Amino acid sequence: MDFNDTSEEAAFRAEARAFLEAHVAPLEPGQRASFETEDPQTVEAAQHWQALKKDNGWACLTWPVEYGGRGARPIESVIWNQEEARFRVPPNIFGIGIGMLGPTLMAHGTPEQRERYLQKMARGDEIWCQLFSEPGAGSDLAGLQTSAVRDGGDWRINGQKIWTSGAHFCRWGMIVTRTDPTAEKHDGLTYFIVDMKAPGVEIRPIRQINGGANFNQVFFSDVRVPDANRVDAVGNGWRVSMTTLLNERASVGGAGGGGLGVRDLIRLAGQLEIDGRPALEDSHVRQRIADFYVRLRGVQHTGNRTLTALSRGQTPGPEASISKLVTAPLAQQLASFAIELQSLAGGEMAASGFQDGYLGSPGMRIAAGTDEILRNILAERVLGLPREPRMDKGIPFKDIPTGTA
Amino acid sequence: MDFNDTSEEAAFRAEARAFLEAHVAPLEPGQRASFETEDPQTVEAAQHWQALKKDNGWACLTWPVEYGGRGARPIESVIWNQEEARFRVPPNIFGIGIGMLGPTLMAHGTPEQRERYLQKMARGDEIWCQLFSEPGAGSDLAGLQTSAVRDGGDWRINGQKIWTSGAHFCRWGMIVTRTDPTAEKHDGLTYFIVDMKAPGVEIRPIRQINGGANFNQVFFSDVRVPDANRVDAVGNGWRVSMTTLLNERASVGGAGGGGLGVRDLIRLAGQLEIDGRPALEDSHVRQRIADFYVRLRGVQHTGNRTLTALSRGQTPGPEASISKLVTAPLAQQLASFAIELQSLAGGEMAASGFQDGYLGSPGMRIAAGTDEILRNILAERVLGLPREPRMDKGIPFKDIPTGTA
Amino acid sequence: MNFDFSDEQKLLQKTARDFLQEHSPLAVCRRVLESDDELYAEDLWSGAAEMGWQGAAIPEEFGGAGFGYLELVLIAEEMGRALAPIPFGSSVYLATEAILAAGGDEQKKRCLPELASGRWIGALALAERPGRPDPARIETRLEGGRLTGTKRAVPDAAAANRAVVLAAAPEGPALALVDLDGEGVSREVLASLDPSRPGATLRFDAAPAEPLGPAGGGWEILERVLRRAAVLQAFEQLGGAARALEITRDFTLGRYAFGRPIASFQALKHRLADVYVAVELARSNCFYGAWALEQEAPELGEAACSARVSATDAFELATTEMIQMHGGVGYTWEYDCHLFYRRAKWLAASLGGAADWRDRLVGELTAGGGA
Amino acid sequence: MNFDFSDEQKLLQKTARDFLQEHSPLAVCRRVLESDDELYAEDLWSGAAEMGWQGAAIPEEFGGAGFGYLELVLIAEEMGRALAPIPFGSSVYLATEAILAAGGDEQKKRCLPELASGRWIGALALAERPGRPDPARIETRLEGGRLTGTKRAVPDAAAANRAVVLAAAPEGPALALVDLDGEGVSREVLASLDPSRPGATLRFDAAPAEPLGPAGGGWEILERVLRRAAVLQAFEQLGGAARALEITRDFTLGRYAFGRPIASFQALKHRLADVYVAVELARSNCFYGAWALEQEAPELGEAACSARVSATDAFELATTEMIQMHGGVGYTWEYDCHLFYRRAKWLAASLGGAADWRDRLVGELTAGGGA
Repeated sequence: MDFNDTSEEAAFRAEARAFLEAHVAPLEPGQRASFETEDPQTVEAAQHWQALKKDNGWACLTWPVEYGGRGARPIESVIWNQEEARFRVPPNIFGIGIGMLGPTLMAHGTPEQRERYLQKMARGDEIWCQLFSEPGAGSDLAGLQTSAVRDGGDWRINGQKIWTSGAHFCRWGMIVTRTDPTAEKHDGLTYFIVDMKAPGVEIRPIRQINGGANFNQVFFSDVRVPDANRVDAVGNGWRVSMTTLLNERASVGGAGGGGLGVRDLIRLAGQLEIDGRPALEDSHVRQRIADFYVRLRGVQHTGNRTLTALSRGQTPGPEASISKLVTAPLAQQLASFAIELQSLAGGEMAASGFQDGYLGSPGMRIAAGTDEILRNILAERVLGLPREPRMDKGIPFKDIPTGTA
Repeated sequence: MDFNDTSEEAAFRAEARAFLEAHVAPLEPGQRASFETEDPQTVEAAQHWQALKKDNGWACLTWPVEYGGRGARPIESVIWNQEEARFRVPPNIFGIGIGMLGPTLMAHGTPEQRERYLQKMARGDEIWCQLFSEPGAGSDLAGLQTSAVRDGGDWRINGQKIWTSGAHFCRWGMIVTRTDPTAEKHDGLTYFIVDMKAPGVEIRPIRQINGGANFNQVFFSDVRVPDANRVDAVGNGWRVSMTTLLNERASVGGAGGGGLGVRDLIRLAGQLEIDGRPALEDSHVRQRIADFYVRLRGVQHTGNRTLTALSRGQTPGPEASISKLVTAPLAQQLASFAIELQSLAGGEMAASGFQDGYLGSPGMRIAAGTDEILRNILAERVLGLPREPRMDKGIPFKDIPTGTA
Repeated sequence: MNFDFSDEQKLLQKTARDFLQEHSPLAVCRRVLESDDELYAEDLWSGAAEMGWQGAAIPEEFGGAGFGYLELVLIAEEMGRALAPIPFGSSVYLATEAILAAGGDEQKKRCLPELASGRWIGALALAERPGRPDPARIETRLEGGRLTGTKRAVPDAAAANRAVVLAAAPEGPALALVDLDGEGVSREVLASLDPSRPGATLRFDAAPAEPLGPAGGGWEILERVLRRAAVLQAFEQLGGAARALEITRDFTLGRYAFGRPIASFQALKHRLADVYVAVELARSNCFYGAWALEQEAPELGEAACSARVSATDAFELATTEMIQMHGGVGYTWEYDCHLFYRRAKWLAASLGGAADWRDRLVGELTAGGGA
Repeated sequence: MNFDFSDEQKLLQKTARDFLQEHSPLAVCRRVLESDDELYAEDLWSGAAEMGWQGAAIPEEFGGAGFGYLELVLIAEEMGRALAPIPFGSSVYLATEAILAAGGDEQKKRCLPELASGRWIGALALAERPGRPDPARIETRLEGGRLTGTKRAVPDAAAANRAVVLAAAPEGPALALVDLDGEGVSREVLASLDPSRPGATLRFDAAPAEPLGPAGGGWEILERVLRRAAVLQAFEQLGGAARALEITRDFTLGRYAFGRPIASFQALKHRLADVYVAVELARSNCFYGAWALEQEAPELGEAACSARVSATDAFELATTEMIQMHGGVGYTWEYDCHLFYRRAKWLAASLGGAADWRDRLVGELTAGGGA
C-alpha cells in the first residue's frame, strides 16, 4: 500500500510535466487559476491552449487516436489533470464536449458525424454545450417536453432548456427532444446536434442566488435541424442520453467542495476568541472542525481508492457519487458554522469568504444530481435496493400527470 | 396567557386531590410508583384501586355515566391523571381497555355487548388486551393474516398476534382478523371480542433487547368465538380498528421519554472532569445539553398548548405525534452521549442508568408507531401531503406480494 | 392551563398579517434587497408606525400604544413572515428596550415618543470584531460625554439615525445613546448577507453621547436587553420559518416528477415533517418566552435562550430545506427562496448565533433557575 | 497510486472470513453473551492462535507470525464482522502493542511468545473513574515493584490473565505488567454493555508488577499505544458496521409492507445510502490509518484519529439504524440486532468515545502535522 505512481505512471507524469513546463507558468503557492470568467478573451485563450495541447497529443487523452485523442488509460488522464492543475492555464470550457458529448457521438453517431465534429471538438475549435434539463424536467429528465417535429427533411424544435453552461460561446449543442408524445415516456425521445447560432435560438443567463450567472436558459422557437444532425434512431433518445450521463458521472468524479475548506476554518478559529481564549481551544469548535475534517479526508481517501482502481485497470463503480453527496452539504454546514463562529459580524458579507460559501453551497447540492438523486443511485445501484413504484410507466407520455393540466 | 386552572378546573382538582388524600399516600420527593411489575399481587392491588375509584366516580372519567364513567371533560381527565401521579398507587393496567377498547365498543358494539362488558371493564373486574399487530403486519397493520372462519354459529380463529401487553392477566381481548382473503386488503377484516382463557390461546412473553418482557406473542389455534362476540359487521374490521387506534393516539399523547433525562445528564456532567475541569464547563458538553434541553422543553410546552386546547374545549390535532417523534430518538441520543461522556467506564452497565437507557430507547422509537409512521402521519394529516403510491389496492388481499410466497 | 394567546391578541395578529400582506409582499423585500440606495422600506416603516407597532410595548405616557409584550411578539412574528425590510428589530427590540430598561425618566419622556413615532430609528452597536462579544475587550471609549471608537457590523445601522452603543467608561462598561447624524459620527454601509437589512460600520470620533443607565452597569443592562430581544426576535424567526415551510409545502405539492407531486416522495415528506416539528417546538418555546417576557418572570433567562435557540434552528432548517426542495429553481435569484435563506442566517448572526445562546442557556440552568 | 491491499493480503482476509464464518457464527457471540460463566469463547481463542492471529504483528523472533500490520488490520476487520466474543482487541491491540512499544529485549523475549500463543491474555488497565483519563489524576501507585490501587471498567479484564496497568510512579506516570492470577490482585467481573466482552474492576494490593518502559514515560507510551490500537480497532468497527449494513439491507429486501419490500421506501433507501456512505468514508479513513501504522508515518496521529472517529460513527449509525429498520423484531432479544448495537457502543467506550478522539485530532492538526 502506497501513494506512489507505478513506473509507467511516473514516466507519463514526467512527460506531461515537461510539456507543461515548456509552455505555461506554474501557479504560485496559494494562487488559483480563475474558473469564473467567460469573457471573449478568456474563451479565446482557452481555445488557444486547447489547440496547443491537441497539436502535441495532450488533448482528449482517453479518446482513440483516430478521433484526435491519445488512447491513454483513464489513470493517465487523471495524472494529466493533476499536473495541469499546478499550472496557470485558462479555464477548461471543453469538458462537457470532450467528457460527455464526444463519447456519445463515438457510441451513437454516424461516421459522417464523427468525421465532421470530433476533431474540431477535440481541438477546441468548436465548443459544445448540453441541452437536457428543462424547467419542468430536472431530476426527472425523461419528463422533458421540448418538441421536435418533422418538417420535410428537417426537424423543427420548440421549447425551453435550462442550466446550460457556456451557451453563449458554444457553437453546437446536444439536445434531447420529444418526438412522440403518444409513446411511453422514455420511448418518444430523439437526440440531435443543434446549431447554437441558428435562427430561433435565444440564450438568457440565469442569475443565481449568489449573484453568479454560470448557467443559461435556452429558448427554441421553430429552430430547424437537418435530419443529418439526428443522433441515433428516432425514439432512441433516452438510450443516447444515458450514454452522455454515464460519461458525466465518470468525468465529474471527485469534485472537491471548492471554496473555503476546513483549513480555512481552522485559521478562522485561530483568529477568534471565545471568553478570552482562542476559539480553536473551545471544545465545541474542536468537535465541529474534527467532524468536517474527518469526512473530507474520508472523501479524499475514497478518491485515492478510485484512482487505485483506475491504476489497476479496473472500472470504479458509482461509489464516486459519495464525493458530491458528502462534500456539497458539508460545504454548506461548514460555511454556516464559520458564520456562527463570527457571531454578530457573521451577518456581513465582508466578514470572511464563508458568507460567499453559504450562498454558493446550496447550488452544489442541486447541480449535476441533487442529494436525493445521488442517494437513490447509491441505494439502487450499489446496495441493490428496489426502485420506487413508477406512476409514469405503461401510459402515453401525454397522459402522465404534470400538475399543470 | 398563564399556566393556571380555570376556577372550574381548580375546583375539580381540589375535589380529586381530596379523594386521593383520603385513600392513598403521596409519593415522597424523587420516589416513583413502579410500573414494571405484573405479578398477581400487583394486578390484584391495581384491581382493588380501580374498583375503589369506580365506586366513587373517579374511574373512566370521560366515559358517559351510563357506562360507568363520570361524563367529565377531557381536561378533567388530564387533571385527574396529574393528581393521581403524585400518589403512591398501583400501576394502571386498564388503560388499553378503558382508553381504547371501551370507546370502540361504545361506537361499534351491540347494546348487549356494551351491557355485558363496559361496567366490568370500568371497574377493573375484567382486564382487556389488544390483539392487532402480527409478526408480518406491524406498521402495515392491514396486512394481517390471522384468520377467522365461520363454523356453524361460531368462528374459528387461527394465527399469531404480537406486542400484546398484559396478555397473561387479561380476561378479554379485542382482535382483528381476516375473514375474506379474496376481498381487498382493507375490506376482508372482522373484529371480535376473544376470551383469553379459551382453549387454543397460548401466550408467550417476548424478551426485549434490554432484558425486559413487557409484551407477549399470542398464538391462536382453532380458538372458537361465538358470533355474538363479533363487533360490528363482517368485513367492517378496518373501520372498527381505526376507532380503536384513534383513541390510542388520544390516550398515548405526550408520553414523556421515561428513564433518565437532561437533568440527570447535567448532574453527570457536574460529576465528571475533562482535562481537569468539570465537564459541565466544557463547551461541547454544554452545546449538547442545551440541544437536548431545548427540544424537551419544546415538547413539554407543546403539551401545554394541547392542554390549553382541551381546557378551551377544542380537540387537539395529530400534533401530539410530535411528542413521541422527538422524545424517543432524543432519549437514545441523550443516553448515547452520556455514555460517551463516561469515556472508558461507559461500557459497563453499572456506570450509570444511561446504559439502561441506551438499551431501552430503541423500543420507544418503534412501539405505538415507528418514527417513520409518525412522520407519515404529520406529513399527510397535518401538512396535507399526498400518500405514497399504493401497491396493495385494487387487488384481492391474497394476491398482494408478501415476499414469502 | 391557558398557554395560548387570547382571542383579542389573535385578532391583532390577524390585523397585522392583513396589513403586511398588503403593504409588505415579498416584492417589497426584494425591492430593498436589490436596490443600491433604498436602505429600508420607508413607506412600510411609517405605515407600521401609524399602526402603533414601533410603540407597541411603550407605555402610553411615553407616546406608545401600550399594547404589551404579548401583542408585540405577535407583530414580530408577522414581521418575520413578511420578511419586512425595515429595521424593526433593531429599533424596537433593542434600542427601545435599552431605553426602557436603563433610561431615566427624562430620557424616556424625550426619546420614547420619537421611537414610537418612527421618527427615530434605533440600532444597537455592540461588536468590534468577529467573534462573541466580551466585556473585557471593549475598545470604544466613553468619557466626558464623548464617544470614540469603531463598532463593526452593526445590524440595521444603514437605516438607523440613533444608536445605543456599548462602550468602556472609566467606571466600566456603559451604554450611551448617540445621534448618528450628529457630529463625530461616520458610517460605512456594508454589504449584508441579507441586503434587505443592511448594516454598517460606525466610527465615532469624540461624538457627543449621553449615558444610558448607571456607569459601569452597561454589560448587565445589555444582557437584560439581549434576553428580551431574543424572545422578540425568536418570534420573527418563527414567523419566517413557518412561512418558508408553507411555501415549500405548496411548491412540492404543485411540482410533479415521475408522474406525481414531489411532495409524495417519502424523502421529502419525512423531511418536511421534520421541519414542521422544528417549527412547532420553536413555537412552543416562543410561547414560553412570551409568557416569561410579559410576566418579567425569573424564568426569563432560560425561556429566552430556549426560544432563541429553537427558533434559530427552525428558521435555518426550514430555509435550507426550502432551497433544496425547490431544486434548481430554488437556487435562482428569481425565486424567493434566497430571501428567506439570507434572512434566516442574518437574524441568527444579528444577536449572536445559536451556539452562543446554547452556552448561555446552560449557564442559566446551572445558576439555579430553570425547569 | 496503490491505495489498497494487495491480492495476497486480500486472500488472507478471505481465509480469516471463512474461518470465522465457520467458527464464529453469531450464535457463538450470543452464547457467550447469554452465559453467566463463559467469559469468552475459548475454542475460538485457541483456534485464532493456531492461525497465528494473536501474533500477526509480532516478529517471528518473538514467537509471532510476523505478518505485519496490513495483515493484522484485515484480521481485525473480520473479527468485527463476526462479533467474535474473544478479548482479541485488548490482548493484541493494547497489551501486545504496549510490550512491543515499551518492553526491553528480555521482556519481549519472555512475554511476546506467551501473547502470540494465546496462553497470555492481556488487557490494558487505564481508567479509575468515569470520564476522560487524566495523567494528573492517577491514584494507582507503583513503587518498589508493587502496585496498589483500583482500575475500573477494564475492557476484557474478565477473560485476561495479564494486564498492562497505568500507574503513578515516583518519577511520573508509568506502565507496569501484572499477573492477574498472582498475589495481591482481585477482580470483580462487571456486567458489560456488551456481555460478550465482559470487563472487570481490578484491585491491586501491593501486587508484584514489573515496569514496562522508562519510569515517568508511561503516559507518552500509552498515547502511542492508544493511537496504534485506534487504527486496529477502527477496522474492527468497520467490519461490524459493514456487516450490520448488509444484514439490514437483506432484511429490508425480504420484509414486505403495503405490498412491497420496505427497502423500496425512500425513507429507508436514503438512510441506507447514508449508512453506506458512512461505512465507505470510514473504510477510506481506515485504509489511511493502516498505511500510516504500517509505515510508522508521522501522519499516524492524524490518521488514527480520523479512522477512529469515522469508524466509531459508522458503527453506531449502522447499528442504530439496524434496529430501527428491523422494526419490532429488531427490538427482540431473539434477533441479532442488539448484538451489533451493544458491540458498537462498547467498542466506542473501550478506547474512549469519538468526542475524545475528535478533540485529539484537532490537537494533531494544529500541532503542525496533518494534510
